Amino acid sequence: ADGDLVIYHWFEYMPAELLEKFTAETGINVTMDTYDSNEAMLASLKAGGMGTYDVAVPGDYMVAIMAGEGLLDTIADGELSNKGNIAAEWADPSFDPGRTHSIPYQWGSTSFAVDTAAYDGDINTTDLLFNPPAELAGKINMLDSQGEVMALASLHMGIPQCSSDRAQLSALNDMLQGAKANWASFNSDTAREVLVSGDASVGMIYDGFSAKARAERDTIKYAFPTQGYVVWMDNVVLLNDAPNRENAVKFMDFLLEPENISAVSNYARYGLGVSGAEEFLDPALATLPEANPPATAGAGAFIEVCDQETQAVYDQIWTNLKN
Amino acid sequence: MSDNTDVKTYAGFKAMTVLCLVILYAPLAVVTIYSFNASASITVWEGLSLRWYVDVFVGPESAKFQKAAINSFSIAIIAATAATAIATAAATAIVRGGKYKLRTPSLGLITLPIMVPEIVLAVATLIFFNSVGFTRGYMTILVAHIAFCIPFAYLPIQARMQGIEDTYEHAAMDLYATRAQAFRRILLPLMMPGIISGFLLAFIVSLDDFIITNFVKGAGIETLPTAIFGSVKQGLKPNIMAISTMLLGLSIVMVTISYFVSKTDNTK
Amino acid sequence: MQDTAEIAVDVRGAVKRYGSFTALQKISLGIRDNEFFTLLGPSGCGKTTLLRMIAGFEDVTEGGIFLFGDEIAKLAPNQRPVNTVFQNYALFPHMTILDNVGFGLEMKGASRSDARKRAGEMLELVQLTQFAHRKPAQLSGGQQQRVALARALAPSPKVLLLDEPLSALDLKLRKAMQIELKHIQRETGITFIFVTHDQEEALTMSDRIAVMSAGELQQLGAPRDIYEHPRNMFVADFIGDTNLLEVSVDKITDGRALCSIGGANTLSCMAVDGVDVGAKVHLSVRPERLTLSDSALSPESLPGKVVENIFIGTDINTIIDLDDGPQFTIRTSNSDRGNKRIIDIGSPAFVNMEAGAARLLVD
Amino acid sequence: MQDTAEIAVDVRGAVKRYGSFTALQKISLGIRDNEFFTLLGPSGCGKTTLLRMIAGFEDVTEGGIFLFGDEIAKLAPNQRPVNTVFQNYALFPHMTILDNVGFGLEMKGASRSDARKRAGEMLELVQLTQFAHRKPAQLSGGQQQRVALARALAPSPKVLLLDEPLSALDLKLRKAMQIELKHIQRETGITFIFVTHDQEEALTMSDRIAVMSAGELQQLGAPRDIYEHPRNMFVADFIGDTNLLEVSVDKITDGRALCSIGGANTLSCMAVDGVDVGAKVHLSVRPERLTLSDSALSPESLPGKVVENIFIGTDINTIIDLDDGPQFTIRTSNSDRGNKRIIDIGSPAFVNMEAGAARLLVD
Amino acid sequence: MAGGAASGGSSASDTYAKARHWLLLPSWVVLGVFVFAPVCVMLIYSFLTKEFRGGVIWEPSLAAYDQFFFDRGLFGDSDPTLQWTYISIFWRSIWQAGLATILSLLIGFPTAYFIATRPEKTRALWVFLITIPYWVNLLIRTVSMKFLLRDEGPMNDFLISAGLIDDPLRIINTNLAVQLGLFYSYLPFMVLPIYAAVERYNFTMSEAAADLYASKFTTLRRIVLPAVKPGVIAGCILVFVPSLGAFLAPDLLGGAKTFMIGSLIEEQFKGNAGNWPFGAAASMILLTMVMVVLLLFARQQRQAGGQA
Ligand SMILES: Nc1ncnc2c1ncn2[C@@H]1O[C@H](COP(=O)(O)OP(=O)(O)OP(=O)(O)O)[C@@H](O)[C@H]1O
Ligand SMILES: Nc1ncnc2c1ncn2[C@@H]1O[C@H](COP(=O)(O)OP(=O)(O)OP(=O)(O)O)[C@@H](O)[C@H]1O
Ligand SMILES: NCCCCN
Ligand SMILES: [Mg+2]
Ligand SMILES: [Mg+2]
Repeated sequence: ADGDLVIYHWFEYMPAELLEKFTAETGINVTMDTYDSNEAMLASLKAGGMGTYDVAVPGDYMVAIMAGEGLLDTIADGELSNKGNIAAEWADPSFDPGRTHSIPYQWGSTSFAVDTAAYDGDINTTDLLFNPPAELAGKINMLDSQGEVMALASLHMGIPQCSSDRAQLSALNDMLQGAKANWASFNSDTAREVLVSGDASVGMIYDGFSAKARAERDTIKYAFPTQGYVVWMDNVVLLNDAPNRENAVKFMDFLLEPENISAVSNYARYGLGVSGAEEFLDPALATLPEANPPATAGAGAFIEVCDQETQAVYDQIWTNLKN
Repeated sequence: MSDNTDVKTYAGFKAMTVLCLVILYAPLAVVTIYSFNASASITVWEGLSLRWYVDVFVGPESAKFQKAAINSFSIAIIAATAATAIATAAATAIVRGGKYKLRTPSLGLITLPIMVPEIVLAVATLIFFNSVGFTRGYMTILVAHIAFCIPFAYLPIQARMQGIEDTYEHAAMDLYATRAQAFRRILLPLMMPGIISGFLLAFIVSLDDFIITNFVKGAGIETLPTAIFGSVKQGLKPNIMAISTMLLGLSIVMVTISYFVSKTDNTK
Repeated sequence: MQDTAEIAVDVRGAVKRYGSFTALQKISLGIRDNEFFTLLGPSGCGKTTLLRMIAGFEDVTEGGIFLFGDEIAKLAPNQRPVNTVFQNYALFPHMTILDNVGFGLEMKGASRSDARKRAGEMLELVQLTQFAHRKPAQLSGGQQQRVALARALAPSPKVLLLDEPLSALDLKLRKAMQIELKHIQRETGITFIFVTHDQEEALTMSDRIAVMSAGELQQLGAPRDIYEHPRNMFVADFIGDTNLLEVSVDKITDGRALCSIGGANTLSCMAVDGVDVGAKVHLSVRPERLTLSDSALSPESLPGKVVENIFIGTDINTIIDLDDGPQFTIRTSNSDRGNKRIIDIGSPAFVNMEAGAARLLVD
Repeated sequence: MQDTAEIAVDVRGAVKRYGSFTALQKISLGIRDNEFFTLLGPSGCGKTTLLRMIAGFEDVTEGGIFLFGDEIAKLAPNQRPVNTVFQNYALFPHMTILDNVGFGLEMKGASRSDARKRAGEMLELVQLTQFAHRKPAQLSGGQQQRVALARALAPSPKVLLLDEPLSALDLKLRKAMQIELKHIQRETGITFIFVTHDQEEALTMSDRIAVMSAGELQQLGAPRDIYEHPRNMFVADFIGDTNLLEVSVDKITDGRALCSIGGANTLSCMAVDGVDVGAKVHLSVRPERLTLSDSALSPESLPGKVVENIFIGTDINTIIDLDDGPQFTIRTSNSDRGNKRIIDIGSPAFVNMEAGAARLLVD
Repeated sequence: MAGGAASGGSSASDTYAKARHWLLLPSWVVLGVFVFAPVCVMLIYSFLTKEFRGGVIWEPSLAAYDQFFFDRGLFGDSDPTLQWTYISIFWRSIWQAGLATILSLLIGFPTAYFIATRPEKTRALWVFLITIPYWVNLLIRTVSMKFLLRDEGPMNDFLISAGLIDDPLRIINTNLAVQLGLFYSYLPFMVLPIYAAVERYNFTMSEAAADLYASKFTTLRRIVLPAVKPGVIAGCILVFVPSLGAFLAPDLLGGAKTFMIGSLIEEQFKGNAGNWPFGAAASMILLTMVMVVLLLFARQQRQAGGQA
């Protein structure tokens, strides 16, 4: 083998065949560890993970945070031969202006899915998570992911994501504390499994994941709440101190090939960020109910990065929630 | 003997024992049974099949589990061997070293890893490796395992050694053996069952460890428990049940060996 | 045994302290070559300690121990020509009987086959040839005892140490082993240093006995000497049954002391150095040295009343209260001769003492 | 003790089997009220088993056990008016001495203060009042033994069972406790059933002794009866030392049997039922019933040669080989009278037997 | 009796006294460097300043302990009041671990007693049966438990098909599930020391009690229990201490929803929170609690040893 590549990646987000293909093409041996939230990935990298991984796949806001923390390496101009393949709308995002650290991976949304066999009311409201009807109490799974839960909660309350208004923050805290009583569990990696198995009737989930759940249990329906929902773009970033920097760049180039990144979308059921991929994509993706919000849906919102002082309060609210 | 005269027995205790065994074995039995389920879903029973055992070896996750198994076993063998050697030396010093100031602190240090809650030890080790700048990887898992396996190897060895009266060594020396000869010819053979159970204990504990390994493992290095944990986080899958059942079988074999070894006397 | 016999083990002023506790206080004694020497004393008196010092398992705190004239206290156990039969045998449980017995020779450098050959001969000596290939656990206590003996004898030590080797055996077996041990000692001529707390065992087997108590040597002598002429109260009381009386010495004439023993009763006995007129000391009379009679046989006969006759098989112990005096136990053989002398409970009777039977004790 | 005395414990054909192993084979015996009754036998003969059946810790496989006429076999241990002194005392280690002694009374329903009062009295009886508030571990073996006794006596049982209560004590203490136990038994009048494997202890203390072996009753009788008239070889050999000779019966006349004992040597003794002319049986003679002489004292004196004189303190055991005959042990008191009769090793000597000393054994 | 003092006590045995320091060296090095030193470093970290998103700044600070004990409001500027959040996590852990311990004791004691009263030959087999599950990977056992307890899992299926219940018992993701999981994980730890104590217990004492007219229940209460108390306490500690720091059971069986100490600590390093000093401080507090329990136990054992 011509060296190694160590990827730090979300769980169930990379088709094994694609890595095999990469290895076949380059002779590079790939090792992959997985995480289940942006925050967990950050924590683990800071707790000794740096220097052991080459690339990671943070969501939009986390790219900004990691860059701010100095965890990301800069990809020099011309290093990526396929950089031109990046779709125009993702070529210069606010979280990584000029794409100096990252390339697009997948984009999608986060809200929740409902088993309509267990609940036949209107599902397009965040009330199902934060103010559920009695019949759903104790059958709700939340993602174990601070950014997404707090963002969705802010949408539910109709307040800004990085509010510094004490009244709003206290209300948010109280609302979450009240809602928690109805939740069965915090779990990201089993988000699909609990819905499919019926252990949960409502589960916070990503759209593609929800599509996969629906394939196994067709009464599962992804919700687009009128209050709005979270949207995100995951990106492959080059980590500082990458033990195999060169291979990491090769990998990024590999993922910028439309055929390759399409394989991810076909597998994970999310959107992609390169141009010229249409011919490789599963046509069913275009009509996925999970990717096509109804007219009633609220606006999609990216997770925002708060300043340190504000973030401290949100961290405290999250801590209160988890305890 | 009737309950009337037998002052030792209490009615109902037997039932409790049976209950206790049911509680202990029910989950394992259920997993074992379901590992033979032909269905891809853990919720439906579709008849007997070895499908998931095959899957463990050739299925999509087989490479991951094979690597994890190799890591687990190589770490367990090295760690248990090192821990057993260290523990044997320490037990000799503590049980046969007379009275001295360092004796109690040494005993304390050796048993420290079992007194400190595992999560604390895991965190401490993580912080430590981080603060001294050790890159986490195979080696960090290995040294951590050697360290926390020591008490598990030590306790059976010490117990065995305490059961061996020192008159045996005295008799050997009385019969013109040097200290080293007395150790090799007399003490070591007599201690062997203790050493073997110490090794097996350390081996299993290492093979079993999740929390500490999870904290100190490096990128991409999995042991069976962390690999299994990674998988079950996304839901219990039949292939995990198959792996669990195989590990269960292995554990049973190991304990059985250790049980018979500790019972065998090389004295009969 | 003459005093000129060569001294095998010479213990000179040996002291043993464990921290602040003194287990042995300046013991001096010479053990002669070829003798069957016994250390006798109650539990905790220091017998094992002394033996272990000779064997080399304990340091000598003060003083020295000499083996045939050479100081051995500084030699490691594996360099002393002394072997031990341990109280619990300490047979190596993982080795066959043959290998156990051959171990010492092998360690001394003999080849395994030579060691085995000699071990086989030793097993013949103790009549265990057919058990050569068993492990110790497969033998009975008495057989194990004999293996331990064979193992210790195999390297032909100059001195053999035996720490209560018979105490774990039951009565019948113990008696048989006593005879066998004594026999082997005579045959091999090896000096035996034998530890026991059983006085009858010591009396039966030994050439000489050292009686110890609380880390001190109380008396050293031949069995009969010690039994019949105990030097002090401890020895008199520890060895055999005796009547121990508190007496005051009234008069000493011609080497004989007249002692009053309570009431109008007096006894005369040999005077001893250190006991003067007026002294309040103890006097010891063995029960078998007393006889009963229904009338006074001599002016020294003591009058009293029979309190109890205790049948003990070979003998009958009669308890008698002297008129205004102490209680005596009199031992009478349960035979035709003896039974004639037994007197019924409650009847008046006289106690008669053999000349020289009473002995004044210095402390 | 008359035969008409009330029977306290009546064991009727009691059998005890553990699986296929029969520990007790149809034992029948009646233990009289107020008597000191001893079960004597070697280890494993079933003494403890019988005691435990009486106490109620073991079921009776067959037969019955009656306490003052009532069958008790079906009563649980805590319902029998019988208390036990356990061999290892079984004191409750976490309770004070006082609470230990009071426990039985408390269990019988007495208030704690009443129980303590009576416990205090019991402690007085065994002279341990000052230890009332100690824990058992703080007492010596002998003191613990007395506590165990006080505890068992406190609820005033009708029968007291004692399983080798003295075996853990050392010689001196054991002798003292023997006297104390006997004394308490007399004072309280409680029936004692006492287990021991020490024949001297049994002989000294008991009103009657049941000798057991291998689960069977061998002989039942008063101590002297058993010692002097053993019914069979087991009893003769087990109780005391004896010369056991293989003899063949040559002639029986006038109730006397003439037995040849090897070579030209013959002995005459009382004939017994079941032994006819020509029978090859055993004959038992106690060593203390034999005397030595340097010339034949009677036509029945047996000639031989002294092999050894073993000094055992109270006595001297002389071993003598008869000319062409068996070996004899002769016990001679170590007293002036006795010592006169001692003959040097190697000298010829004659063995003389008291009339009636030899006893033919049926098996 | 004879020969006892000198030969018996292994504590005084000193055959290899000369080599003792060399023999101890490897264990000192390995444990000193990889166990003792890390605990010390952790202690230091607990007094450092937290970095914003994980990591530490080398500035001494009591913030971690302050955070543990004092509540300064959502915004960190209210007057400090006693912080209940973490205390209640600890309290909940103690309580969960305590219930698991009691549950283990209730089932473990009769089991241990029963085993100890089996004939000697079969005893080892019983012990063997009790210990086997312990040797199965804790993770696997916890997962098995989770599988068994699921709303639609085999246990509910069985109970429903047996007609015992109509609706599945909702056990998974509850405190009860955590307790059951802990109980299940550590039950052998309860059984073994009690077994050892009962096995050493001299049953003649029970006979003596019965002989002195005590009923069976009284005998159990007044004689057996006090005698085996050290074993019972040891068992309770062996179940309680690991339960206190448990991490898998709350995570897998409790739905990661209610924190216990273990998950709280883990969260500081692996999860969203990223507060190392606080994680170190919580670890130190847990460690201190455990050490106090162990010391109390050691003292109790010494006292028990002194009177036996
Ligand atoms: N290693 C030791 N440390 C402290 N004291 C000791 C040690 N070994 C023995 N002793 C004490 O020394 C005294 C003599 O002990 P030793 O073993 O010689 O007695 P013993 O005469 O052999 O008794 P026994 O008949 O019981 O075997 C005892 O009081 C014992 O407690
Ligand atoms: N529970 C049991 N199961 C099987 N056999 C037993 C049991 N208890 C005792 N025995 C056997 O019954 C026989 C008699 O035992 P018992 O304890 O009554 O002897 P003992 O006369 O008291 O002996 P010792 O003097 O050694 O105490 C022995 O062979 C013993 O092995
Ligand atoms: N399954 C991975 C989802 C990623 C969400 N950002
Ligand atoms: Mg018995
Ligand atoms: Mg000794």
